Amino acid sequence: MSEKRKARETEKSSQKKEIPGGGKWVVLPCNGLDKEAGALAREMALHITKGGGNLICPVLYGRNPSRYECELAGGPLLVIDGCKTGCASKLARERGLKIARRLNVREMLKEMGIKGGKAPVPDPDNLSRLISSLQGLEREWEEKEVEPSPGLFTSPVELREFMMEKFVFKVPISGYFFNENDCWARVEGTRARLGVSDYVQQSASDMVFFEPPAVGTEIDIFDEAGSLESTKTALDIISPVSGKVVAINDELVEAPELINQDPYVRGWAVELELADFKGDSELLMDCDRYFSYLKDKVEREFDEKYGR
Amino acid sequence: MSESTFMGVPREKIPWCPEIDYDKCDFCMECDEFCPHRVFERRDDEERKLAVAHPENCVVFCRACAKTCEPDALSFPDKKETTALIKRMREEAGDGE
Amino acid sequence: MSEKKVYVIPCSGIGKASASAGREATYRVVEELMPERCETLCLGLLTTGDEEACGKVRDNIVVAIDGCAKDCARKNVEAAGKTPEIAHRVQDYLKKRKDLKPEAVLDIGEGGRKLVEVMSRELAAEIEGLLEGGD
Amino acid sequence: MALEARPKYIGVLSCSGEEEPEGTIARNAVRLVMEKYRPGITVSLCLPLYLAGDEGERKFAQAVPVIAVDGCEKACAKLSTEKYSGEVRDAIDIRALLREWGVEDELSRSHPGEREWELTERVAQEIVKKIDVLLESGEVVRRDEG
Repeated sequence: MSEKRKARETEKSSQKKEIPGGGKWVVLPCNGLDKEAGALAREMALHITKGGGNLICPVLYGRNPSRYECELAGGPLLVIDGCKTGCASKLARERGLKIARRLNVREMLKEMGIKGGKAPVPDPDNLSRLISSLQGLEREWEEKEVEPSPGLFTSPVELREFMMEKFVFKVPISGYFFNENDCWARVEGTRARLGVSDYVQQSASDMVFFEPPAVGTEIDIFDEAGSLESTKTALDIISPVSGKVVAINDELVEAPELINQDPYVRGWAVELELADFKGDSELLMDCDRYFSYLKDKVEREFDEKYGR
Repeated sequence: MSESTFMGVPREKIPWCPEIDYDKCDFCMECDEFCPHRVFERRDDEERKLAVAHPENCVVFCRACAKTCEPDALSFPDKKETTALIKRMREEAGDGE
Repeated sequence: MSEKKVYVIPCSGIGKASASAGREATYRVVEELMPERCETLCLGLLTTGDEEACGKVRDNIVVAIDGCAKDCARKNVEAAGKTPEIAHRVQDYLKKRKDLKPEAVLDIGEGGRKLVEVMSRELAAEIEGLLEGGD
Repeated sequence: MALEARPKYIGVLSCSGEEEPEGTIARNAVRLVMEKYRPGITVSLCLPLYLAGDEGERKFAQAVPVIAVDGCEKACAKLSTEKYSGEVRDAIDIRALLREWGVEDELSRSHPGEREWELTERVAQEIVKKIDVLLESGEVVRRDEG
């Protein structure tokens, strides 16, 4: 084999292993042909991938998912939606992709006090303002690899239950705090894991999607910490505590039914580094209080259901 | 326990429910179809074909219906202010018990 | 090719629309798409431990279709001494087509019927694949 | 606990009956009773869940009177209740009922039509009769009376 050819071969194989632009964002944008916000999403995607990374065409990916297998493995996924419809997010979710970061142009514009136009034509001023707001995004994913708390949340959780009709409702005995939106925080040290209660699991029925928040997001008490969709309904996980998202339950993204099978332990959704648990806890119920609160609530619901 | 309370505060004292911006709403009814708590009501015979008829049914801090709204016509009160308000009312009532 | 039968067994899912969809997809496969190879069997017979029924699932190919994560169909087949060759939940199909939610137990509605169509086709293709590749 | 004193519910358990048209009638009749004719007092039980689920289904079946609705003489609903929970309070065998009613039509298990639904309604009324016996005797009380 000639030296030249050998060199070419090595070059080829290293190219094969190293995804072009590997390590940078893989960007899946809105296809940008509906409104201005969409067109801006497309332009932003082009801008972000200019220096490396990969661009996924939503239309082609929709038709032929295997086309982008290689690119998608090459870095964290950034989804850019144009508007509320969130086609790009939905596409990612339908294909079971893990979204590392999400931008919504409509919302970004709204924060800047700009109303996007109807025509799918990007206004250059709007584009440059959006782009300058992206500073830091380049490095962001590198800082994202936060480990879920080692050693925490490993002790077994004891539950107690009450029965209504044939339905058994379970609540932990201790260590959990609830809000009246039936979401829990399991608090250990400065960390908390969040999830939804057994009651939510039973009334919403079988979970089919979990859409997590991005790692790094600052969440205030009662903010949304991800959302769920079941065979019956869609709901937000309303955080009982404030803090910064340090980990999400990847297993739950793959298998949202874990919430049905084990809502208090394996069905956790998000882990936070707590910001002010002392303050938050004033507004929360401990396990005992939630147990009696839930019992009352379930009894009322059954009464209503049968018109009494 | 009174008929309906949220965090120990009578539900009707908490101003939490969606507000419809009728300049934007296109009456697609997605929100009404979505909401299991019957907050909205359809008014087929009126010009404004959708109304927030039962604000007290709305789950405090839930904003899920807004996600279904393509024209972005639904808005909610400020969450921080609502939390502060609830806190204040609880204190006034002696920790809401 | 073996002469084994394929038993497609849905959960009985009395209380869930997704279970109704699983059952309807089963009927579509065993009665219309692959009637010469496939049959169904009452899951209840496995729960009671009926010898004849348990023997049938042990000696043949089994596809379990569950309407929720409680996996009654799969677990009852396993209790009869057989690991199903194929086991799916209706939710696995729904995850990919979330606009096709079955509506109610007695009438799964338009979306539910579309889901049944998608499920039964994919299932039939999967069974074909298994029969061709298997022996 | 909610289940002390006299029970407030009646468990109705249909056979799973996927193989037979009478099984489809059994499932649908139970559903009609639960949704339409005796809501609030009727709780449907899930047969394979006796084996596959945690204790919820079995415990409940022990705490309330159970009416087994079977499609055929194999009586899976009745037998499985006896195996996992205890005696059934009453039982229906739809195939025997249909014989009694002189029904000889070819029925569909997968596409219930007018005839199947008419028979389903009649079976539902049979279940209702058995529920009402339990209510009238005071063995079961409605929640608002208890």
